[in-house]
Amino acid sequence: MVALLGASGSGKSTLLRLLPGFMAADEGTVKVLGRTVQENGRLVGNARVVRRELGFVFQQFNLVSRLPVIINVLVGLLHRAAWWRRMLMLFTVGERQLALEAMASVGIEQTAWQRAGTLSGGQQQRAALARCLVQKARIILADEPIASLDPESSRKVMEVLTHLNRARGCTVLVSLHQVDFAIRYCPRTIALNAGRVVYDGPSSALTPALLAQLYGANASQLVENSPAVPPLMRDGAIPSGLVLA
Amino acid sequence: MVALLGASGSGKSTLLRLLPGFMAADEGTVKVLGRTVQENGRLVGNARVVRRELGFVFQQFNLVSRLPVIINVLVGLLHRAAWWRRMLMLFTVGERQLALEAMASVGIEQTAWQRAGTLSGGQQQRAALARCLVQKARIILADEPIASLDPESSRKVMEVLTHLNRARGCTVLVSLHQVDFAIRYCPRTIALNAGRVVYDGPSSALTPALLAQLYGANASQLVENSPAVPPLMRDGAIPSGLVLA
Amino acid sequence: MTSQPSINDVPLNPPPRSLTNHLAWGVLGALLIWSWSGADMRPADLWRDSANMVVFARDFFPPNFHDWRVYLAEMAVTIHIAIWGTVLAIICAVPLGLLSAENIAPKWVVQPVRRAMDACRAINEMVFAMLFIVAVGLGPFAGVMALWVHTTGVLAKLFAEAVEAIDPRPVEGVRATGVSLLEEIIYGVIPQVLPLWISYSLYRFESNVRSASVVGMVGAGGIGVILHEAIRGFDYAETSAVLLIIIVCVTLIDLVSSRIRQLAI
Amino acid sequence: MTSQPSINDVPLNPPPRSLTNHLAWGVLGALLIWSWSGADMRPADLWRDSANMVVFARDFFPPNFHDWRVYLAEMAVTIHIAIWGTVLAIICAVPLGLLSAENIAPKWVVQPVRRAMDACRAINEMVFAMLFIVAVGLGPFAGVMALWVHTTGVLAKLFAEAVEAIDPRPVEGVRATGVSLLEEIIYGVIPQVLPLWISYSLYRFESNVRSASVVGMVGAGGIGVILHEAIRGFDYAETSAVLLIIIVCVTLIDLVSSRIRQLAI
Amino acid sequence: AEPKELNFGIIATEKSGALKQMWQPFLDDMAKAVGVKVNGFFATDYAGIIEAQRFNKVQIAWYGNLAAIDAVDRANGQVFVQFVDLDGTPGYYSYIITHKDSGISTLDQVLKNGKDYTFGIGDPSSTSGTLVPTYYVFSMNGLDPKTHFKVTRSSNHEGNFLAVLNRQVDVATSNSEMTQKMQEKSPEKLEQIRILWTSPLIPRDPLVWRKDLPADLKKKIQDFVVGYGKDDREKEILKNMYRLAGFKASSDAQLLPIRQLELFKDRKKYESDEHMAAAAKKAKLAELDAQLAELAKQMQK
Ligand SMILES: Nc1ncnc2c1ncn2[C@@H]1O[C@H](COP(=O)(O)OP(=O)(O)OP(=O)(O)O)[C@@H](O)[C@H]1O
Ligand SMILES: Nc1ncnc2c1ncn2[C@@H]1O[C@H](COP(=O)(O)OP(=O)(O)OP(=O)(O)O)[C@@H](O)[C@H]1O
Ligand SMILES: [Mg+2]
Ligand SMILES: [Mg+2]
Repeated sequence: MVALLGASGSGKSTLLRLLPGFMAADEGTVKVLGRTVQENGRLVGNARVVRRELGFVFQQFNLVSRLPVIINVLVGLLHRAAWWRRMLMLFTVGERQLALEAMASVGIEQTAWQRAGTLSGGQQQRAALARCLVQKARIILADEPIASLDPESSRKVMEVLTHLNRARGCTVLVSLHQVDFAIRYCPRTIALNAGRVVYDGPSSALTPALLAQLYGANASQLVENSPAVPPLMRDGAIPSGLVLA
Repeated sequence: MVALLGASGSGKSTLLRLLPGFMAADEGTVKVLGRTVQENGRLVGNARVVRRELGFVFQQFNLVSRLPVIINVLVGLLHRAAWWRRMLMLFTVGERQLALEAMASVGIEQTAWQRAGTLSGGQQQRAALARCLVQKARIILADEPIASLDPESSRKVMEVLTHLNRARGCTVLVSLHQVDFAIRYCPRTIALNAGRVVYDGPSSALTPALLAQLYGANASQLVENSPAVPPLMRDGAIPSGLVLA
Repeated sequence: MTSQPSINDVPLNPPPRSLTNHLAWGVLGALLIWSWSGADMRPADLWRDSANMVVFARDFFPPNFHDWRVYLAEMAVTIHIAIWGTVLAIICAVPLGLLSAENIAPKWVVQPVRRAMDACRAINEMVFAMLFIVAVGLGPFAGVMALWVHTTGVLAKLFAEAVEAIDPRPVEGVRATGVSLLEEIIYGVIPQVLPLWISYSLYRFESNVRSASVVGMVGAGGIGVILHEAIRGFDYAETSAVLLIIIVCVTLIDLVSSRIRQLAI
Repeated sequence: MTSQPSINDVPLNPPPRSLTNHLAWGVLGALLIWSWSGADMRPADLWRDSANMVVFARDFFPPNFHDWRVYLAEMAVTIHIAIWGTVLAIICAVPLGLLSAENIAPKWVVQPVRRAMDACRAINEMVFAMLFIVAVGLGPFAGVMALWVHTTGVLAKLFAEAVEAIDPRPVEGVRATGVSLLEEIIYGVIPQVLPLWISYSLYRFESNVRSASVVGMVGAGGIGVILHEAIRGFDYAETSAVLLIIIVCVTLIDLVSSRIRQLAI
Repeated sequence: AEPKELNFGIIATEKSGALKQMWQPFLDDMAKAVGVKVNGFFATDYAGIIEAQRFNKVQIAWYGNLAAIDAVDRANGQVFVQFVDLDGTPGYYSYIITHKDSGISTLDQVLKNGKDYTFGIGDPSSTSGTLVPTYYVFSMNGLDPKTHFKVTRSSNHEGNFLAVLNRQVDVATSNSEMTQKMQEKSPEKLEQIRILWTSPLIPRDPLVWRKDLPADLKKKIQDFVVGYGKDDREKEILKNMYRLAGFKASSDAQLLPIRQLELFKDRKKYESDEHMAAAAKKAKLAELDAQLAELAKQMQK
């Protein structure tokens, strides 16, 4: 379970979107699970096969707002359904049950037949996660999956991801803004600044200096009379005891 | 400066959207600055005049993705521009300068002429805030304005809001998920649960029990084997010393 | 704050427009001017002799509904032909439209399909009508076939351009689960474009109901032909009766269209 | 997890469809069946005598470009008329389209405007052509006016339905700043619908270029009339030359259309 | 082989709905007389009917003279009868008309001072609107209607008639069917019109059948059609159909004068074609001249 940190606009989403080939890199090769996804800006081979193994939670949810939430979630297990049922938007009771359970695990099962566009921001975010869950992917890429969630829901979502990571051996790469969550749930952290990796190592070794470099350096030039870094930031030296395994 | 807390889906956005009349309430009267906005589900009087005085930062940003960021921001001061310039999307140098400054204050001035749709999530969120800033409203309603922001940018945004509140006497109502930010920046907190106000008082008086009721009660029924509330949540009894004024 | 270098780096003016952009506007302006004289535009004449228009229009009142049974019967014929012409066209236009949308199909598919659709629209309906007359003889069926080809050309174009204007994010969301292109379309694209597609289909149905040339050509009768002949016979009172029937019909289709779109949104 | 009451409360089946929904499908099915015999559908005949079609189509080759100078000159005439007919229609259709969009204008404005636009489409172009002939005489100008009215009716409808399908959030974002409805439209609606509007406008321009009936009626000539005469004179080699010119023209318009839309997206 | 049914193509010059009702009794009688089913198709354009006849989808059709030439040449057709009007005239006339107040009272004025006037000519394929007046009025006088006037516009009969009524053009072509229609609908309008020139008689429309119909069937049809209109019922039906009195036997020879006009028109076209190689033009003109001579010979017979 790896956290991806970095200031807003530092390229976290862009990095994640490169992996399943949603964007073409200017150069270089992207490999996932030993398969080449893209090479020097061209998609290579069968990206579909890789994408099946790769769950993705988008920062802007990317739900189909005119379809019911449960259909949005069921899209996640489409690749395992019979072809003729896929075409007709027909799903077996078992599949629907599975989708409901995934939704229940993030706490939105009551909205199942609402149209996705009518959900609150946090509910949409969790619907996107549920879609990713039913997919049973071997790698999960989650772009700020807890941005619009309250602390308790965030905790639950992170627990779900941790569970997947531990019980199913699923690799989880999650971009985060809340450093405390990163430290608590992710043993390893990758930090980005202006598109380059500036740190890759255990989360417990993250220093205030590094965090200041990550967020502060960019920041100081932006607001002139910025007050001194407030107490929470400075005093809150990362409590390494909180880091989960 | 008032914080609006509540679990995801508890009705924060809905409450905020009632105020400028974007949604019609089933019943009751909504008054802003002494003017009635809606009464029993009907918009009353001239909502435009109220909306001018009311800055709004949407949870989903609601930017026009095909227009450059700066034009999106300039929309905020449209109501002060001459009518013929409004029609033609022409803005004076002074206006553009003002917009750039607002964008600079939230750290996105470099993206001015990019199309809004190409910004990163956090940049779009700040663009929406900049639009609200140039509007020079007397009340600002911000729906999770720091959800997609890194800690340093979040701090900066909250500073900007606090500055408006103190220096310009602008009322700021901001919905938040990070309780620590609420406590630090907002003297007063309103908490929602399933659409009803369950707390309205000084942020410093927020108790762990109340927070558990807000987020936990809903939560416990959702994930069965939810582990005990993790240390950060429980031990982190709200450090009232951190609360700003 | 204004004295910071970073903010002064940002230009206050939009990036200058490219030369091609200026050129395009220039060409458009030149075209308009060139066409002004070519189209013999004399707006003043319109006012000067507008009294003639009143005289002419007065002949249309009151409408003469004497033959309304005939009109309704012919309306039915037209609707029969239009329904099948449109339904067949919709069935073909869905795949063809998707194949000619640049954000769905690869370029080497889009270009030939688009050109084929251009040809379907460009080739006169009379040519298609005759093509089918020689195979199936005079009668409504030849009209159905001719309308079908032409309508497919139009709908495929309109469908494709609606698809090109969609929000790509939901589609990406569906794509991320590793489904095939077809499922991306069913789950990500169609729900977004459905209201527009419905609106186009009913618009084409409506204009097929109005279309007289093909239906007349194949000897199937229809309300359009009646109208044509009423105009040519200077029976303006009857013309206005037929027109009223057509207007009612178009209005009905328009109302149905907006109802269906509301359900689909 | 499955044994929890909360999750069992949630139905596994979608909420049942309303009666009207079922009824609507029933009506559609009935219409299709009723029209099958009405439209005299005989698909088998199409195969049986398809050899005739080949014989007929063979006459079109090779195209006879002998009179290409005439064709190009007439094409120019048609384009003059189509340009002004379309440009005037676009100018009128923008406000009228907005006024007939239910998410922009109040219902008591939408309904009358929509009905007026229905009438503009439903009333035959020949009637308008004659109406303008009596005011401005035979010639291209009468054709421009007739195309203008009809095209306004079509474009206003299409424009309105594109507006009804927009994403409401950006509009709300603009509205939140307390601007007037007009500015909401300029800043929130138009940027979203512009690609579709451009595509509709160029589609109508193209179909005005193709339209022969009006231009022929007002005595302004044009490529459509030449085509008509070539077909009626059974000069299929010339017909196919004219058709090729029209196809090239339609293709050009289509290419320009997709270029412009790419700039506007 | 004996066809099981006969398809009868009819050019819809009246409202086809009404036309159908008016023709149906005739078609029914015909079916009874010849013993095969007869289906009527009312098309607005002859091109479709001719192509259908070419591929034996239509066996009998009613055409105008100009279209009948195409039917005979392309569609294996043969003229077998022609209409006879109620008033007994075997044809109709082409006119050149002007408004009473236009100040034009003779054709000579038009021919002399063409540049003072605007002119409305018929559809290029119209016999009475274009072909006949072009030949008799202009070509015979060495003029070209396209260049003789200040402005020349081509429209259909209705457009031209309206344009003259509203003084939008000074002179236009028309025909006797048009004036007759006007006479019935609004005689007061017709009174504002002055006829400057009347053409020689244009023969009435023919019926054309496919040559390859079985001989006995042909005979049955011919007998039925020519013999139609004996009793009052049949007379009434004919009157409803097209103000007809009946039919009289005819042949392809009926088309000869029209063919002559057509060929003459072609000849003019080639003559004035600047873009044709001189040799090719000469050959073409020689060919047309030969055809014209051949026609003249046939006309003698
Ligand atoms: N299509 C695009 N065209 C131009 N610039 C782009 C495009 N997409 C992203 N960018 C730019 O790339 C940079 C990185 O964006 P990215 O979305 O990866 O940031 P992020 O780290 O995810 O930020 P956040 O935390 O705010 O979501 C931003 O400055 C953004 O403006
Ligand atoms: N148009 C609508 N139709 C039906 N239900 C709706 C609609 N809009 C909102 N809701 C429901 O109202 C509830 C409150 O939504 P709201 O957006 O106010 O929540 P929120 O407190 O802002 O949550 P979050 O923190 O996730 O943004 C949600 O359960 C949502 O599903
Ligand atoms: Mg991002
Ligand atoms: Mg919300």
